[in-house]
Amino acid sequence: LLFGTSYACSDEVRIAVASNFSLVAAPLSQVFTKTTGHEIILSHASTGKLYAQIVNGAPFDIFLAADVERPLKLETDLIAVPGTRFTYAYGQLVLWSSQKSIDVEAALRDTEFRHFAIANEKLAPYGRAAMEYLSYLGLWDNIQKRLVRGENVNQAFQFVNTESAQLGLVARAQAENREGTLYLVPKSHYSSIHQQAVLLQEKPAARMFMTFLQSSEGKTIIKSHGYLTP
Amino acid sequence: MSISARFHIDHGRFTFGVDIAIPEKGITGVFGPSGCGKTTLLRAIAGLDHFPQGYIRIGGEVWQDTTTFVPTYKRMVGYIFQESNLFTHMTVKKNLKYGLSRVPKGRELSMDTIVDLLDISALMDQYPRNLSGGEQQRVAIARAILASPRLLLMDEPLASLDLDRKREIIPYIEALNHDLGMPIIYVSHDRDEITRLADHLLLMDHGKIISSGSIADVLTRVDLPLAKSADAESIIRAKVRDYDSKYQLSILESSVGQVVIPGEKLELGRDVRLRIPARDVSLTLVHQTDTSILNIFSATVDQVFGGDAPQVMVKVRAGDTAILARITRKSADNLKLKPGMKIFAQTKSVAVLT
Amino acid sequence: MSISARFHIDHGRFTFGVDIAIPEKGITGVFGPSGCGKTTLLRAIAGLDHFPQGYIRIGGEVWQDTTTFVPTYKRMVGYIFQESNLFTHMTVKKNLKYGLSRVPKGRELSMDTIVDLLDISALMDQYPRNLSGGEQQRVAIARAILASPRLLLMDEPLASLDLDRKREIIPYIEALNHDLGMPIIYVSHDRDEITRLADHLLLMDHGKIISSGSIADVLTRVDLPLAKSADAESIIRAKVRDYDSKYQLSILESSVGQVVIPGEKLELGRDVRLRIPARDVSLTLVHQTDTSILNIFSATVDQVFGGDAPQVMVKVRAGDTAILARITRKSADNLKLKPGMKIFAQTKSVAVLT
Amino acid sequence: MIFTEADLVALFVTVKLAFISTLVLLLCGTPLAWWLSRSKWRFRFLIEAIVALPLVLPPTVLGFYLLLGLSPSGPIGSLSSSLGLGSLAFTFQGLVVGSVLYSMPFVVQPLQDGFRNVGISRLEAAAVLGASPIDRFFSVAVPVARPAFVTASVLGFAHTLGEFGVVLMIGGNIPGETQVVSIAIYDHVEMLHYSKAHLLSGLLLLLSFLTLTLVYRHRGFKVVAS
Amino acid sequence: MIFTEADLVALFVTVKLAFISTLVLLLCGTPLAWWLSRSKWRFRFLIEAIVALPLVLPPTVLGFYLLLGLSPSGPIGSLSSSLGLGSLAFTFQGLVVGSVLYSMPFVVQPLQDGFRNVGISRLEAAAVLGASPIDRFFSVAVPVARPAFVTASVLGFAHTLGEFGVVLMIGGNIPGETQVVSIAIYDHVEMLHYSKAHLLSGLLLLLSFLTLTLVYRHRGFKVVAS
Ligand SMILES: Nc1ncnc2c1ncn2[C@@H]1O[C@H](COP(=O)(O)OP(=O)(O)OP(=O)(O)O)[C@@H](O)[C@H]1O
Ligand SMILES: Nc1ncnc2c1ncn2[C@@H]1O[C@H](COP(=O)(O)OP(=O)(O)OP(=O)(O)O)[C@@H](O)[C@H]1O
Ligand SMILES: [Mg+2]
Ligand SMILES: [Mg+2]
Repeated sequence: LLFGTSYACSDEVRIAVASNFSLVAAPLSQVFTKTTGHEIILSHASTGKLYAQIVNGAPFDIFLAADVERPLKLETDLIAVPGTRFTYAYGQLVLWSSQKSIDVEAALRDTEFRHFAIANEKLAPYGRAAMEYLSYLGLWDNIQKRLVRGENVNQAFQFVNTESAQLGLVARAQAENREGTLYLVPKSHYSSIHQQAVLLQEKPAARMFMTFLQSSEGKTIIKSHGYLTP
Repeated sequence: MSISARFHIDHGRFTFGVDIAIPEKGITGVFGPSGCGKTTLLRAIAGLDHFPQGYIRIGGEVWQDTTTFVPTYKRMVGYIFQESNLFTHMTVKKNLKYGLSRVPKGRELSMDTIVDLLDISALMDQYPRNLSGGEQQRVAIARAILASPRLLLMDEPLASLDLDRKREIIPYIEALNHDLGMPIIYVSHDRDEITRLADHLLLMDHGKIISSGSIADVLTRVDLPLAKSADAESIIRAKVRDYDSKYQLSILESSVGQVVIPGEKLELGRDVRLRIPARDVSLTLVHQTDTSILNIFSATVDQVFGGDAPQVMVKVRAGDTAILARITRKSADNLKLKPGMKIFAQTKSVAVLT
Repeated sequence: MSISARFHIDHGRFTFGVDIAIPEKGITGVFGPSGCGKTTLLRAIAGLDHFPQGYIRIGGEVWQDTTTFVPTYKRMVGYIFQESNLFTHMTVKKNLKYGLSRVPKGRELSMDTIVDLLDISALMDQYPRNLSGGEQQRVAIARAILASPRLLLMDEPLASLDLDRKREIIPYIEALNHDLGMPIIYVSHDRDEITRLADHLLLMDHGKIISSGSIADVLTRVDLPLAKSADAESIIRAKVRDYDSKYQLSILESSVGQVVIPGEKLELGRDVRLRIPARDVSLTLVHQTDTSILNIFSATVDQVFGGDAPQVMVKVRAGDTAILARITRKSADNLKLKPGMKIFAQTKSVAVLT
Repeated sequence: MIFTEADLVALFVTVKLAFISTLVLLLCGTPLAWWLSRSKWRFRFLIEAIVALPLVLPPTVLGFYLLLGLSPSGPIGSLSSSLGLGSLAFTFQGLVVGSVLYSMPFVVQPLQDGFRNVGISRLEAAAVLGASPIDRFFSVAVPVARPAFVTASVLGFAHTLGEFGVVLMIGGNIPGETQVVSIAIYDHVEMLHYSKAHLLSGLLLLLSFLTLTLVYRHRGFKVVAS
Repeated sequence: MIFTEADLVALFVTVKLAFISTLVLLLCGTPLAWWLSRSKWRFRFLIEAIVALPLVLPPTVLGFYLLLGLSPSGPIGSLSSSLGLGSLAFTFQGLVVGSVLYSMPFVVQPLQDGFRNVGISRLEAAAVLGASPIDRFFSVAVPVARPAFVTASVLGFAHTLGEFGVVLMIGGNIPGETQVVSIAIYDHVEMLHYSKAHLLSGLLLLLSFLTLTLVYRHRGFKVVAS
C-alpha cells in the first residue's frame, strides 16, 4: 500500500552513499526496485567527497552520509530539503583480526601486533569511535607508533584483511561472516556512530526511498548487515 | 634579367658580406676554399637563413628586402645540400616523389629519365641509411631536380662521386640549364667541375666575393690566385667546322686558329667551350712538325709572371684570346721570352667543355 | 707482417665478397666507383659490422675468425667516416680530446701540431653544427689521428676539401705513415689522391676486388680500366741527385734516366715517387732541343692499344719501367709506331709524390 | 555471467573516455608540443612548467579544484554556462576535460622531445622542395616523431584508464555516464567483493596488455636511424 | 604559523619520497630503457607492455594488490621476510617500491625514445675512438639523451609528488613515515578545511613550479641539433 501508488511511472533515484554503507545500499536498492519499480543509481565515495560534489551541484537525490555533521550542514545551508534529515543506521565498532581463534582483546591489551589499523579519526566516524575506545582502554598514546590509518573504515579493513595489520577496529558490517576473530566493542565505550540521510531533491520516488529506509523492511536489511537502527 | 643579392652577417669569428649581380641565365660557379662562405651564400639565397638587412631579387621578383621576406617554400628553389639530407623515414622513391608531387601541374619532369641518368633505379625501394655516400648524393640530386625549381642551388653535389659518374652527370646538368632554362648556382671546390660547367664565376674567400665575371676572364686574370696556381687554365670559344672520319678528329675554328680534337664526332656548326690547362701548353720558337702534338697556335707573349719561382706563367695572346702557359723559368730564360715576342704555343691537350 | 682479410655478405641487390692480403706497412689505397663496397670493406675491418664467417688478421693478431671477434673499441683502429660523424653534443675541443684521452699513456700525439696543421685552432670552442662541411671534415681527421690508432682507416677524408687544403694535408698523412709507422687504408674515388698517397692499391668494383698490387703495377696494367682511361698515368721511382739553384731545379736519377723537376729544393739522396700523366707524355722520333719540355727519355715501344679510338694509349719501356703515353691515333700512324721501335718520350709534367 | 552489467557498462565508458581523451590530448598536445619544441621565446619554460603542474596535485584534490572551477559559479562553469553548454561537472564531457588536463604532461613532454629530434635539416629539405610549414609538419615532423606519438598515446591512454581520483571527484560515479571501470573495481574492493575486483582487474589488465603489445609490435621502429 | 607541523613533516616526507623514488626510477629505468632501445629480441614488445601495465589499474587498486603482495603471506612479503627485511607494508621503503612500480612507465618510455634517437653512428664514432660499451653509454648516450632524462625525471618526480592512491593504501598514513603531503591535502579537503587545503596545495604548486622552471630553464637544449 505504501509503495504501490506510483508504480505506473517508474522513476530514477540517484543516491550518494558513504563508502562504509555501500555493502547495505546495494541489497536495499534491489528490494526497493523490486517493490516499487523505481530505479536506484548508487554512487559511492567518502562522505567528504560526496559533500563537496553535492555542494557543487552533483545531481543526487538522496545523501546517505556516514556522519551527522555534513547532512546537518547541507540542511542549514538549504542545499538539502529542510526537515528531511534522520538517522538511518548506527554503525557498530568491532575489534577484528583475520587470524582464526585468537583472543583479540588480550592481543590488543598486550600489544601483540606490529600494526594496528583504524580509520582516520579526523575523517571517519569509525575512526573517531576507535580513538574513543582506545582512549577508554588507556592505550591511545602508547599505540600511536603502531597505528596505521585508513582514509575510511574500508581501508582500515583492507589493512587487516591482507594481514598487513594484525589487528584493527573496523565496522561490524565488514568483519561479520568473514574468516577471523571478532570482538564486538560495547556501545558504551564510544559515542555512537550516527549515520544520517537527507533528501536533496524533492522527488516522489526519492521520498519513497527515504520512507523505505525507515520502514521495518528496510530496517531488517540494515540490521542484517551489522548495523543498528533507531 | 639578373639575380642581385646583398647579405651581411657577423658570426664573430666569421664575417660574411657579399653583394652580387649574376646573370639569370646560365650556370654560375661559386668557388673558394673550405669555410669561405659558399654554403652561407646558398642558404641566404634559398631563404633558409634570414639575415636581416639582406636583399635579393630574381628577375623582377624581390625575395627579400627591408619589408619583404618570401619564405623558402614559396621561392621554388631547388637545393642540393652538402650532406645529402634525404628523408630517412621514406624510401628513395618516396623521397623523389616528395618534391615531384608538389610541382604545379604541367611542370613535372619525367622521373624515369632522371632515375636512369643517375643510375638509381635499383635503389628505389631502399631506405637512405642503406645507401652508400655516393648513392645518397645521387638520390639527392634527382630529388632536387624533380622538384622543377626555378633556380637550382647545388652545394658540392658531386663531391662524393667518382670521375666516371661525374662525367655522366655533368652534361645532364648542362642540359638542364640549356634546355629547360633552369638557372643554376653551383658551389664546388673542384676547379674541374667549375670550369666544365660554369659560364659565370664567383670567387670567394673569407666571406667576401673576390672576383666575379665570365669564366674565361676570371680564369686568366693575373691578379687572381687562379691564374697563379699550378692548375691554371684558359677557356677558348670555338665552332665545329669539320670531321676527319679516318682519324676520328673534329676540326674546330676558334679565335686562336684551327683546333683539332680527337674523339666522338662533334655536331657540325656547334659552339663549344675548350679548356686548355696551362701546364699542357708549351712554347716553341719555331713551328715543330715531327711531334705528336696536333694543336699549335701562333701567338704573342703578353706577360711573364711568377717572379723567381722555378716555374713561371706566361700569358700569350692568340688573336684576341688570352692563353696561359706554365713553363719552367729555365725554359723561359732559354727562349728569352719578352712581351711582344712572336712564339708558337703547342697544346698537348684540349678538352671540350660544352 | 701483413693484413689479411676475408669477408662475404649478401645484401640482396649487392653482394660483397673480398679476400685481401695487403702489406702492413705503407698506405693502401682503395679505389672504385660509388657503391662498389669501399665503405663496407672499411666497416668490416673496423669491426663495426660483424659479418659471420669473416676473417681478419693484422700482423700476428687475429681480429675475427670463426671463434673470435675482437670488438671495435679494442682494435685501436682510427676511422674517418665518410660523413664526418662528430659528436654534436661536444665542442670541437672536446671532440678532439675524446679520442686523445683514451690513448694509453705515452702514445699521445701533440694536439697543437695537428690542430695547426688542419687549421682548426679558431674552431676549438664551436659546436660541430656551426662548422662548414670542410671544417667538420678537418676536425674529424684530427680526432681520428689524435686517437693514435694502430691502423688508420680513412673513408674519403678529403672529399669536401679544396685542392690547396688537400695539398697541405696529404704530406702530413704520408708523414704519419712514414714517421709513426701508422699503416693507413685510404678510400677515395679521387685518382689524384690515390696516386699521390698509395703504395699499394686495391681496385674494387661491384663488391669485388678486381686488382691488388703495387701502385705502379696496377696503374699500368693494360687489362685494367685504369690504364685505359683518359687519365691514365705512370709512376716511376727516383732518387734526388742534384739541385740547380739558379733555376730552382731538382735533378733526379730514375730508372728511366735523368729527370728534372722545377720547384722547391728536394732533399739530396731522398727516394721519391714521380707521377707522369699519360696525356702529358708525347712521343717523338728525334730528340728535340728547342722546346720548353725538359724531360725527354729514350724508350722502346711496348704495346699500342685502344683499337680504333681516336686516341690510343702507348705503353713504352724506358729501362725496366713502364710509361704510358696517350696520343692521337693520327700521330701514332704518322709516327708509324710499332712494338720494339725506339722513340723519345717527352713529358710535359712530372709530379713528385713522396 | 561473471561480469555484472554495470561492470561492462563501466568498461565501455572507460574505453570511450580513454579514446576520446587521448584524441583530445593529441589534438591539443601536438600543437603545443610543436610550439614548445620550436619556440625561441625566452619564457617558454614557464609554459612547460605550467603544463606539468597538474601532475603534482593528488588527483582527488585536482578533481576538487576542477569541481570548483566547473561548478556554475566557477570560472569554467560560468563560461560553459554562458556558452549554453551548461555545467560540465558530473557529465562525461567534464570527465574528458579532467582527464585531458591531468594527462597532458604525459603527452606533451614525449612529443616535445620527439619533435626536437626531428632536426631542422629535414625540415629545411622539405621547405626547399616546396612544402609549406603545415605540409612539412605532417609529411616530415609527424612521421619522424612517430615513436614519440606512440609513447604519448600509450601513456595518455593508460593513464586515463587507470585515472580515478579526478574522475571520481568531478564525475560523481554515475553508472553509465561517469562510472568508469577504475571506479567499478574500486567499488568492488570497497564492498569486499574481492573476486569480482580480481576478475575486473584481470579483464582490464588483459585488454590493456593486448592493446599495448599490438601497439608496441607495430610501432615504427625502422625510421629512426639518424 | 599557517601550516601545521604535521603538514610540514608530510611535505618533507613527500620530497624525500619523490627524490628517492626518482633516483631509484632512474637507476632501474635507465638500463631497462637502454636495453629496450637497443635490443633486437623478437619479444621485446612484451616487456614494454608489462612495464606500462601498472598504469592502467586505478592507483588504489594497484595499492591494494601491492598490499596483498607485500603482506607476510604474499610473494614479495614472504621474500622480504625471508631476507630478514620484514614486511614492507606501512614502511617508507614500501612506499618507494610502490611509487617506483607505478611511475616506471613515465621514466622508461621517454628514456627509451631518447636513447633510440642517440643513433648508431655516434656510438660507432665513440667505439673507434676506443670507448668501451659502458664508456660510450656514459660519454655519448647519456649526454645526447639529456632532454629525455629531464622529461623522465620531471614526470617521475611530479607523478610521485601527486601520487596518492598507492601511497595511501600501502603506507597507512603514518606521520613522519608514510604520511605524504598529498594525503594531508586530501585530509583537509575531506574535513572541509578548505582554506588549509588551498594553502597547502598552493605551497606544493609553488614549490613544484619553482623546481620545474629551474629544471626547464637549464635543461640542455643546444645539444640536440642533429
Ligand atoms: N651558425 C654559425 N655560427 C658561427 N659560425 C658559423 C655558423 N655557420 C657557419 N659558420 C662559419 O661560417 C664560415 C663559412 O661557412 P660555410 O658553411 O658557408 O663555408 P663553406 O664555404 O660552405 O665551406 P665548405 O667548403 O667547407 O663547406 C665557416 O667558417 C663556419 O664555421
Ligand atoms: N645495410 C645495407 N643493406 C642493403 N644494401 C646496403 C647496405 N649497406 C650498404 N649497402 C649497399 O652496398 C653497396 C656498397 O656500399 P658502400 O657504402 O660500401 O659503397 P662505397 O663504395 O663506399 O660507395 P661510395 O663511394 O658511394 O661511398 C651500395 O650499393 C649500398 O647501397
Ligand atoms: Mg659548405
Ligand atoms: Mg662510401
